[in-house]
Amino acid sequence: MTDAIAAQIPPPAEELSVDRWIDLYRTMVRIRLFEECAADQVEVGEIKTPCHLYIGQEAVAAGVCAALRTTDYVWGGHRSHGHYLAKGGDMRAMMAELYGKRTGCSRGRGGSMHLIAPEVGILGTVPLVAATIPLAVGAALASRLQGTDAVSVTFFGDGAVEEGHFHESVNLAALYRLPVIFVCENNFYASHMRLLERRAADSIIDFAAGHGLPGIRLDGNDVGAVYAAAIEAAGRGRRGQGPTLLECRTYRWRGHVGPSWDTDVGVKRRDELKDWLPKDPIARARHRLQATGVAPEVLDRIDADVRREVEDALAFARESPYPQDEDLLTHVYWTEADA
Amino acid sequence: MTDAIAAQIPPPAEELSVDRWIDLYRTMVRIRLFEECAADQVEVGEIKTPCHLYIGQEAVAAGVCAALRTTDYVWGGHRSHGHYLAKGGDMRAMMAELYGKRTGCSRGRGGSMHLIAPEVGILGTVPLVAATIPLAVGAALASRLQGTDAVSVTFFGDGAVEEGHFHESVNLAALYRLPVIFVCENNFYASHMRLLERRAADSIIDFAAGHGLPGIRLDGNDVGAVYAAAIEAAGRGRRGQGPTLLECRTYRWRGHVGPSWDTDVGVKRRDELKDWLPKDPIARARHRLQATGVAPEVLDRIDADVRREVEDALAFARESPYPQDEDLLTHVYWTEADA
Amino acid sequence: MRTLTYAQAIREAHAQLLATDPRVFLLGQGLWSPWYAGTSLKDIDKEFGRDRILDSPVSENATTGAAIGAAMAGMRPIVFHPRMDFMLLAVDPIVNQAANWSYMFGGQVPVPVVIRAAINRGGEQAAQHSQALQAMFMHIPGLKVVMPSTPYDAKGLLVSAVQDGNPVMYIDDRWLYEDEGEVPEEMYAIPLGRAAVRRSGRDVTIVATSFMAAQAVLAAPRLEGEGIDAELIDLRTLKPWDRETVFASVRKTGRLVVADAAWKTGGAAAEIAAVVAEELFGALRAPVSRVCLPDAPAPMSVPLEQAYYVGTDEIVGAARRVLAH
Amino acid sequence: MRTLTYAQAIREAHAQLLATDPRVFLLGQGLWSPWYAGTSLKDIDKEFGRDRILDSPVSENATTGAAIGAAMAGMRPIVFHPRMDFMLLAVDPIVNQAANWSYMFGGQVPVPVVIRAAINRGGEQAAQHSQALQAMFMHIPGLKVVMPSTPYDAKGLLVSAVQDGNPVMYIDDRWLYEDEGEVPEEMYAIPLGRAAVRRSGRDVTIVATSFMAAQAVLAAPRLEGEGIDAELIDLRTLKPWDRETVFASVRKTGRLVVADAAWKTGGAAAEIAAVVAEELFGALRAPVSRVCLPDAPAPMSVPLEQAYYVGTDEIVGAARRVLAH
Ligand SMILES: Cc1ncc(C[n+]2csc(CCOP(=O)(O)OP(=O)(O)O)c2C)c(N)n1
Ligand SMILES: Cc1ncc(C[n+]2csc(CCOP(=O)(O)OP(=O)(O)O)c2C)c(N)n1
Ligand SMILES: [Mg+2]
Ligand SMILES: [Mg+2]
Repeated sequence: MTDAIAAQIPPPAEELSVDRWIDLYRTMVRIRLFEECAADQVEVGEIKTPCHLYIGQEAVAAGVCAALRTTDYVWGGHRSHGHYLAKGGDMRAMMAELYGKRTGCSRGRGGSMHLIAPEVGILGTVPLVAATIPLAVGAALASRLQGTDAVSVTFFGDGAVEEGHFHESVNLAALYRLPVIFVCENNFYASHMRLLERRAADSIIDFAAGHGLPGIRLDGNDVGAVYAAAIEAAGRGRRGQGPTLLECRTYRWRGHVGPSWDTDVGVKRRDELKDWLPKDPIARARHRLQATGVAPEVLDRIDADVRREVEDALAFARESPYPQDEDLLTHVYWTEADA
Repeated sequence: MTDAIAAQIPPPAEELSVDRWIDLYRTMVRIRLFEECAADQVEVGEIKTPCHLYIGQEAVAAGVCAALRTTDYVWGGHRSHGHYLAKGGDMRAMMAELYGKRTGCSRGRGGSMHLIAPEVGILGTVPLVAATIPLAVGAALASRLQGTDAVSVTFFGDGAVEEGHFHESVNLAALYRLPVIFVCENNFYASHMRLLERRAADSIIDFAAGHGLPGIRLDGNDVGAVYAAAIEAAGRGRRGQGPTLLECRTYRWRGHVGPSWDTDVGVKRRDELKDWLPKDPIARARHRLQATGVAPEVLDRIDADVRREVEDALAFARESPYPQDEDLLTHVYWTEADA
Repeated sequence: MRTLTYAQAIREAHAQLLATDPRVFLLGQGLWSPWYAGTSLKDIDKEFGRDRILDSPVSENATTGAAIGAAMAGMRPIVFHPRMDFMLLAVDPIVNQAANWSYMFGGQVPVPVVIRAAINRGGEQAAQHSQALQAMFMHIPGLKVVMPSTPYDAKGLLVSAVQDGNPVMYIDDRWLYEDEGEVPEEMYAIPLGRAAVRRSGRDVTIVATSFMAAQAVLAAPRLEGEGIDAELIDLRTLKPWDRETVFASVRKTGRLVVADAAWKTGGAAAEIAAVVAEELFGALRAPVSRVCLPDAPAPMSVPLEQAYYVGTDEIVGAARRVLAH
Repeated sequence: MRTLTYAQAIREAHAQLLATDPRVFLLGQGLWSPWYAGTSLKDIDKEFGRDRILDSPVSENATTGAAIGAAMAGMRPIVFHPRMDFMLLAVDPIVNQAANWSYMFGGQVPVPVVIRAAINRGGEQAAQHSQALQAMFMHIPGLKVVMPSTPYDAKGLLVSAVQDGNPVMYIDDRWLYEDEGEVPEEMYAIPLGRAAVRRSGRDVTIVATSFMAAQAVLAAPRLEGEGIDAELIDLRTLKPWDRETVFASVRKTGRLVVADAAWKTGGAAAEIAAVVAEELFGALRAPVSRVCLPDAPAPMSVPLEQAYYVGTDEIVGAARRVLAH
């Protein structure tokens, strides 16, 4: 990190309230348990759509989205179950989508890699790497032109910065001083490829200087730190001070796609996992909450509530009907009837 | 410029010999006089193909190409008359190309924006902004795989860094440590748009840190400085030390396209021109040569020789035949007969 | 009625849309330039301010993507590509994103974006500054593609394109910019998907797109002089195209020429020829004849350009041929 | 003769090319992965070293451009796109650069690059991971496009593609990877532009591409059972395509089905249908019938996928229809 950038790291945020910490904890648990359940259903073949699990990275979605309002936009990619839940997307609708059901959030046309929840500002997540980054810039431009103070957040991986349109987008946002938060979830892999097999240096954050916007490198497994940085970045955006680049360093526990623990890149990855498992963002949050005096039972109750919510979503998904043949050719064009 | 980058600026090159200076001077004069002649022919309508003149920027092409060998590659764009001549392209063939003649370097199918001289390592210049940057990386990869030490130089403008594939290409070259010299000719404009109308900061050189390669910001009107930096960068490439980014700060005197002095962006540009005209790279080189004792007549003789060369090229172009209808559909596919 | 040039009509449509709909804005290269878009956007930034008229960096992918994202967020952007060739850098946002969005998400988020691309060829610009690539986009479900040939349509189709809830590619041709025609002062919309019969005739149907539709208008009197009574259909919208109008005409004439100034193989004309040959098999009295560019990149030198481009002569020749069959 | 799967045949072609020609190298995403390219490149990096087998960053434009540049500098690169959808980010280097280069510069610098794109669909992957976009490239002068349907062709066409002096798009289909067939051990080339007659017949010509050519082979016995004697032509090369073989067949049968598992409007099938209807107007005894995907993005949910994709049933149905005419 160059000095110019280090200087832009915000001052430590004021201490978060316990309630806020509990919210963050609950969000992370909802993501974790939803995905563990989905993983099981993939394993047994009930879910067939390719699922890229977010387990291990929950602090990023939870921390960033806690800093947002319903009217703010969130954009994601192939690994967006967490973004969807953290921003307030309906769990049943997502589970049904994974089951390819008509009640799914995308009506059974998208699957895990295409999630949507317009009512909470998620206008779509899609699996083409970096694809929603320019869209996020456009939504921020819309906010500006509409005179709202909505910010637009794009979540993407360390692989996405290799796509040229990442750079084009950051430049546009910086130039027009748009309210965008670029959240790079650096989990050090793009499928089987390690970061340093794809770039000369671990220097993603240095692009902030090149593009002329503030950049902050963060421990992406520290939900409090992510939250604080996102509050700062969202504030900058709302005040018309332009975009921010956040690099959240984290790690995915499972394989690139599918439920299993990732061994396809060999022994090294197994060693890394050993380092990263203890950094579990949920365990850390739990530890911290207990240290501040929250009783374990309170947290256990949250866990149990979430477990029930996930079971309910699963039952809903299973019981829902499939799309019918007559749905096949609808919505190729949008019509007023869709409005 | 961040400190990390400043530190990578090479030590001042050893003093250049007078002969070398004279060569650099001659190259610049050849470009200048060729283009002034071409500009006149555009003005009177003899040349119809769109011409983007390089006048004012000659030190960049001259300085960089003097550091290269015939077997090295040079790639350019829409404004490449200078690159072509500096690398050793045949002047007659280029003038004939501007005239749309069969004897043109591209056989009358390319015009000013598509120049080629394979015999001296120019495999093509094309006008899509940034288009040849990835090609240059590919040629460098070819050198590596063929076991040669040829370097590959790509000339592009400050506008080209706004294209995502500029970034993709720099990353590839840095990752594979390829012998590429990325020469950004920052003339502060992309057609009518000033640099700071297109990016948040005058910070192109900072991309070097992001991509993990050395970057050097240079006075692009100082042919000696450009030459020294190019020698250093070419050496790095040949030694397997990877690519270099050179930002050569310069200014074009004429309009974005066509022969006239550029007024389409208003008064400000006229003021800037007033600052830049005295920085004329040719006048500076001449001054310096005279200061080291070279007699003005020696330089005048060079000028006169070049003037004759340009006149000869013009006559050649005028006398050459046009392509015929039967040429229209040849070479859509390359065939062994072309080899 | 008042006449305007094609370029002025485009400009007027932009201005009226900007004046009446706060959701409309422009993004793209050359919007602040006096010459990039010819006169089709002259001083539009001065009239509507640079907040809504955003000249952009040289970043086709991100500007197009940003327009698409803004459309999803409730705006009605027009993203401008001064040459269709440059737009090839934005095929991902257009084809993978904008075109699929409605379908992938069950119609929940419309993408009312207009992607304007100018065909700008000739003048010894050569292969990378000449392409007419409508066929590539006509193939893509979810997109609409319009190509006006008259000032009247240039205005009305832009209005419809902006008012439609879908991604619409609006392709104009610099060779038409100075053509004059009657254009109402008020804002009006021309339904997408509806062709215009420019002339009715009994002997041969000429279906043409854009520049070739204008050339066909010049061809008709020449054909008439030879005793050939041509019916001229200006397709106007390539996707979805107006089968009914074309079918009705071919049922009458039994003969069809399709003229599209783009490469022949796999071009828009192929689709029209194929559909007519399938659907009106019995009605066709001669093989369909396509008037297109040869399957070669655009050359540079004027003599080669002259040999390369097609126009009235080729339409006349094709009409003669299908009648001679 | 020895049999291989389609994927194994692809791998063998790569291996033999790499072993015999030092100019050949691979660049693209997934080359070091055990699963990205299915088994079609299994352990190829271990056999030939990671200097020549370059797995790459997620940069479709620059990797494709780099392959093109390397080809200009004397190499014979194969750039790999594990999905055709991703390759849309590389349309500029393919269409604007590689395709135009020979023409623009009068044949002085060939671009012997192979652009390999896999069609990878089904499995509830949805719209952005399903596309078959051959038509977009079939339209572009200067490109060649091949689509093998058998293990034999998968090998031989890759060899020819690499040996050709032009940019060749090699499109393989994951749905064919496990198909088995006889494949000679030695390296052999299949001339580009030559179709294969898979079965000769008198009643109807079925021209098919890639996966649909394999489906047509399954359709033939069903048709035979109904007394329909179909001639099957596997196009193999889409650009330039083999008119002579197709024409000879249609002259005999008078009836044509064209099957291409891509969108119908403006698809490859349209060109073939249009040309045959133009050139063999008198010989066609029924309208051409196209078997293609509906004009909609690929859906996700299995029941919708089943309704969406076409195969043997649709070919059989089309053959019946053209015979019933
Ligand atoms: C345009 C495009 N190219 C390639 C792919 C294949 N692909 C899917 S996910 C992925 C890796 C992405 O890595 P990263 O951005 O770091 O996200 P992560 O999977 O680590 O969350 C790749 C290359 C794709 N989906 N889209
Ligand atoms: C892909 C593409 N987009 C847009 C253009 C139009 N265009 C031609 S030159 C130019 C400006 C380039 O500026 P810069 O790279 O700084 O080079 P300069 O003209 O200053 O030498 C633009 C935008 C183009 N030729 N190609
Ligand atoms: Mg990653
Ligand atoms: Mg410039």
